[in-house]
Amino acid sequence: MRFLKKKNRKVLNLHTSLRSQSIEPNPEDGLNKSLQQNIQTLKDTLGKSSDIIIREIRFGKEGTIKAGVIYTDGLTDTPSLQNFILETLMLDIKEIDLHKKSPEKNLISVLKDVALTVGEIKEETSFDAILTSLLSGDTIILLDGYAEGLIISNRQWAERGVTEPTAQTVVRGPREGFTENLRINTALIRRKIKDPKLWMETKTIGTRTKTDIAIVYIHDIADDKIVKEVNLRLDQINIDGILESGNIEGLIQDSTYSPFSTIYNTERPDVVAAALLEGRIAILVDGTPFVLLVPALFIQFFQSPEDYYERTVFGSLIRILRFIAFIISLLAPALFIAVTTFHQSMLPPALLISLAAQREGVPFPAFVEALIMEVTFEILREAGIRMPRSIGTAMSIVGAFVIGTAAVEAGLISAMMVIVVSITAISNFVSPSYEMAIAVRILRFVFMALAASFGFFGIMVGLIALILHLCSLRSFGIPYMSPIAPFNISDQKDTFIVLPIWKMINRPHLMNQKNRIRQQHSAAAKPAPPENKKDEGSS
Amino acid sequence: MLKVIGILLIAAAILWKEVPPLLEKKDKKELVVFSILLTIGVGLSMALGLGKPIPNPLDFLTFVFKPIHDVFVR
Amino acid sequence: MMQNAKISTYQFLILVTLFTIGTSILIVPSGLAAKAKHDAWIVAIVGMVIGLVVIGLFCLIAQWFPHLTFIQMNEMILGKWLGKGVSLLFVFMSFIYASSLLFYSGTFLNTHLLPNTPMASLNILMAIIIVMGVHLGLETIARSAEIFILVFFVLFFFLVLFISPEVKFENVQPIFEAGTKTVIQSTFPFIEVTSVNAIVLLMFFPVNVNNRKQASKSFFIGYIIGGIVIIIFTFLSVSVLGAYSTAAEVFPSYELAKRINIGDFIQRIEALMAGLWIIALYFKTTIYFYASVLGIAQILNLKDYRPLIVPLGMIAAVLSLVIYPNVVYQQNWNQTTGIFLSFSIGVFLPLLLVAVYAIRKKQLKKAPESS
Amino acid sequence: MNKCLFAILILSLFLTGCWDRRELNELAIMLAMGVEKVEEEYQVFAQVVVPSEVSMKGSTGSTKVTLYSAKGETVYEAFRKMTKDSPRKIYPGHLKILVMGEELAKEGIGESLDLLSRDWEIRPDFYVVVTKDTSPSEILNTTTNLESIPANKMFNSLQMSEKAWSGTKSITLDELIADLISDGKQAVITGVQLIGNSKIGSSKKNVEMVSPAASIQYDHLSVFKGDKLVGWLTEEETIAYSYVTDSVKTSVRRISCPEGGDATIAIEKSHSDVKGYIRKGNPEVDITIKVEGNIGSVECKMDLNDLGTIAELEKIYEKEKIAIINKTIDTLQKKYKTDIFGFGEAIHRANPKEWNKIKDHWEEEFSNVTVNVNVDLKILSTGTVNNSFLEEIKD
Repeated sequence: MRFLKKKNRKVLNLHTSLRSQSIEPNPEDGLNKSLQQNIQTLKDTLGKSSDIIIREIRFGKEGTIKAGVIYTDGLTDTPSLQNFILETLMLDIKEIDLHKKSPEKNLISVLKDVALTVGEIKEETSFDAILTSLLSGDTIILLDGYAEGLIISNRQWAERGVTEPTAQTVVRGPREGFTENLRINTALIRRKIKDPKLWMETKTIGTRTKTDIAIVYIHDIADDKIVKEVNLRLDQINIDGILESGNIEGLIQDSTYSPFSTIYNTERPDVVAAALLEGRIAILVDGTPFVLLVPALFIQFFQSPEDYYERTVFGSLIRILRFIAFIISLLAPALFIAVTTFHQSMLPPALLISLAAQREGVPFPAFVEALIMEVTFEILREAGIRMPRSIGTAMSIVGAFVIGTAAVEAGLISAMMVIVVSITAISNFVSPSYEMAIAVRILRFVFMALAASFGFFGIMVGLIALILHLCSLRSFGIPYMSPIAPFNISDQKDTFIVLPIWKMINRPHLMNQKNRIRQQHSAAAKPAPPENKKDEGSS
Repeated sequence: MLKVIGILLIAAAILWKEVPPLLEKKDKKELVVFSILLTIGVGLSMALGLGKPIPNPLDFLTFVFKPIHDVFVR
Repeated sequence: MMQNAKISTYQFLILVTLFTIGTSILIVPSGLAAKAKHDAWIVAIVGMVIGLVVIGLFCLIAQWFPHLTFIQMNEMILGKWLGKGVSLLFVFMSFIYASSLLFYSGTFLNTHLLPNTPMASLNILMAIIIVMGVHLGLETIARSAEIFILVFFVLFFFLVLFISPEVKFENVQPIFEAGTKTVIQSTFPFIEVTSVNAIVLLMFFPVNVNNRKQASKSFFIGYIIGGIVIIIFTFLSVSVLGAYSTAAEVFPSYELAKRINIGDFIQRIEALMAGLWIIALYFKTTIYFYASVLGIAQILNLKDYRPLIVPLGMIAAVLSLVIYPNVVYQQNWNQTTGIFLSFSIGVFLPLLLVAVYAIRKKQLKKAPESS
Repeated sequence: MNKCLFAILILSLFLTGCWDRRELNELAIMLAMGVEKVEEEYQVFAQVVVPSEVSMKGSTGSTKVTLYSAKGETVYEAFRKMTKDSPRKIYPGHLKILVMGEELAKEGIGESLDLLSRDWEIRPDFYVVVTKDTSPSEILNTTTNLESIPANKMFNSLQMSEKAWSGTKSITLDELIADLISDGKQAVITGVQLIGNSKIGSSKKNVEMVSPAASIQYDHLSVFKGDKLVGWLTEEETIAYSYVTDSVKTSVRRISCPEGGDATIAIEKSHSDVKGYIRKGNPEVDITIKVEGNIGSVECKMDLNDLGTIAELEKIYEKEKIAIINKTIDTLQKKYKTDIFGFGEAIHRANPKEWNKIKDHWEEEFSNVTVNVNVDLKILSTGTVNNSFLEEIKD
């Protein structure tokens, strides 16, 4: 009961803040005036890391000014470093007396304001900040005699371009997917929503990985309370490393042990944009193409971006099909076990006799039979993911045909069971969201066990428990099962069916208290041929 | 015997899960009520498991309402 | 913590409906047909109308102290010790009924679905999900009720649709043969299970309902919907099975599902339809159990009712196995003692409260502000 | 915390086992059941399917069904005793047909039906038939063609003959029980006979012949008084019974042409309305039967294009029908003295007060009920041709 309560987080946080480590230099420590000293400190801190390049130069008239250019090889854009920093310093301003140019100001400011021809540049006195920037790929310039350094942002490293998303594919829809780069990802969103109210807050999480995280929302749509809650939960994180958005998800989600995910993840910018417009909040994590969306509701896992791009009727039918597939993949083996071992009276006589004939000589009870097939299938499936793609196809053929047929031939498994397990497996792939598919995979076994011991009553009990559990879940304060429970009539337009886009006047009810209207009233929005046509005809 | 062990295991599980939060909150009254009810519960299940007769509360009610019933029905 | 839960009027309406339907669809048709023969459905209609008066009484009481549960109200009106005593009886009743309903579900499953499974394990399984529901709180129960009422009405709709070809109007003719006296007499058990026992709903009505004005309306509407469902079930049972079979069957409405046969294709679906009864039974039992757990916590002035749930669930499961030695005892007990127990808690106690409130009105009006 | 507890408890429940689990290959699926009384004991027969023989793949060519039987003081006892013989527990959930022995029916069927209405697995929608001049064991022993499972054959041909011919009446258990308990209606059950050699009939040889040595046929309708068989109706009377009780779906009826020869009317629709009255203290019943049909065949000379001919045919049909129905009712009133038509119920519905007075001696009253039969036929079409080609045949 207590794992649902958020109160304990605070207590936890107190404990964790005590363990903040002191390995890195104290952030209070500023830079030293002496260049040598600074470089020495850097070297000491970074050890003998070979990718840190420290280039000591002299520039200015007669080369009087000693400077150090420090960067991380591989993370820094070397051509721009050479062209705009080293060349400027060592060649272009060789003959200019920098001191003269602005006697009142210090040299650092002069370099920053007049000399260096790069975009993002800032002064920094904290040693810690300089280290972080350096390790993020920035170039550092330190001058002898100044307790300040310049941070020049010219990060550039080998990265994947924007490609088609692989985990969530659609037939119709944009072909771009998020990449590992946070900036590209924010740009992809910004490109879709050019609204000044689209706000992006950034945080750095992870004491060692210093991962950048962006919280993206549309200020006048998203609920302030949820934004605040997201910020609060993110601020409470005190961990050494964040490697993927999954880590963030694990740290901020509402219930850890539930098989259902209360945070949605996607690699599609259009899904994120649509969610933002609905009032959801996106959490982008540097280094992963998977963006988190909160609050996530149960039905969200049944929605695919395609539903809104395809024709309405088709979208609705597909949505219903997904729910049916969900039920099949959750319950089919359980129902089969229940019917064949408890409620034979449900089967039509002809089918009963044929099933009984198939089962003649099968040594296992139906439950064990189903278990064997299901486990075999799960193994095949897991193996299929890990295998190289070319072998993966061969594997599935082996799995489906060879093992299935051979097992039936050998009389280990009844043919009907193979059919049931196959339809279950295929239905499982219908789910547009991997999270829901996994949840179903786990729960299927629970239902099978319940069905094997209590028949339909067991399944019914399981369903009641499952729905109770689902109803008790909340995602960032929003009931997980909304808008089914609590029921909301205006949100039904995008629940079991998809209404035409001109009917979607309001944003989801619970997430939006302040800015609910999406578009003009539907009477005006409904597409119709221009009315003056009639006049033409009559005249 | 298996039943008794099962009941005790379940009781232990309940204790293990319910008592620490109560102790933490220092809800003495709750703890007392909880312990009494759990004892009754375990006692009753044991009696049932071992096939001992359990007094039926309905018989008591029948006893109480019998006069009223007789008045009305006649 | 107890008072924080807020459910909407719609959710309350659904809980009332499910509570009203509850056990009634399983046992009411049989009981009514035993006395009023083929006029059982008329009795159900009359009973429902009379039941509305009882519901009106509950709404009246609920109005006085909208921020108090029934237990607290008893103490407020009748004074601390008398109030506690009466409340104890109330809690005792709802607890007995919770275990009695567990017995019902066990018997039902034992007769029709799982005859060889020991009732203990069925009751324990049912008790587990009830305990789970109450543990998760009223809001969760209400939300899941919203989902299950959909399932319920879909199943119900199909049941009615599929069974309607089997209806033989000859079975309910001649109409109103029973006579007024028999009709009125046989309504009492009906009123008992549908409306009088609804007094346990005062444990969260109107305290936990967000719109108190609307809530009374929901109470009526929910009751009427539930009543109509029972009337339909009674009518179908009598008209399809005949009055004699309806009275003879232990669970006539299940027998009804067995008769479904649409073109030799849609048939043999009664096991699926059992979901209907399990849902209805589950929610009614959960409400009884919630009322008794919360009641005990409030009588003893505990801060939280949750620690009591599991031990009480354990006791309820055990009690459900011993309170009725068999179905015959249960039917007999319901007709003799049960009905008096319900009426004394569900009708006489509220009337007593009304009387005392009328006397102490002025004194009480000041009390809530000072306390 | 809930989840943990939940898991533990569920696990403990699983460990104790699954009490009601029955694998499909542990079942002996009984499709037909026979009950007979032999020397104060019940003998119960169960025709059980052999699934592997029915399926295409594993068939070895032996019979598709097998018959088990056992004797016992009660039906239930005998039923359970069958496991002495059968390797699997008899599963009655798919019972299609129940064959009652004639001897048993004469002594009373009530007691033996109780088990069938009480057992949770038995669905009350199977047909009940009574053997005529044979025993259930002979009927259930007979192998059949086309439908290789005899129970299916019996079930289907009863259903089909009722639909297409109306000379039989399919009675399910729940209908039978409803009739037995009703005080205004008596029960009837279709009779079943074995035609031919029962010895060969029980072997596989029977189905290897084009025209089997033994076959199962439905004929006659048994009439009950209370739960005891008192007599049989002929086929014609059975059809009349079907008309009165509104159970005719389609049927065929020969009538004589006005100028000799025969014609056949195919009945497509029939609706009967039985209304009871108390006139001057005496019960009276009006039966109105509305029939719609086509001309099925014409084996005589007449001009079908003439409107008058159709009307004449209708009148002939109506007259003949009324005569048959009256005869049938007469047989029951005089010979068997049992109200199988439900006239008592009709009077009950119409006048419950008077009914309460006469219901205790309804048996005598029934014999004196005045019955007014009214049949109204409408001929809708004459088939695909108008006049018969018989008209044109040159001698």
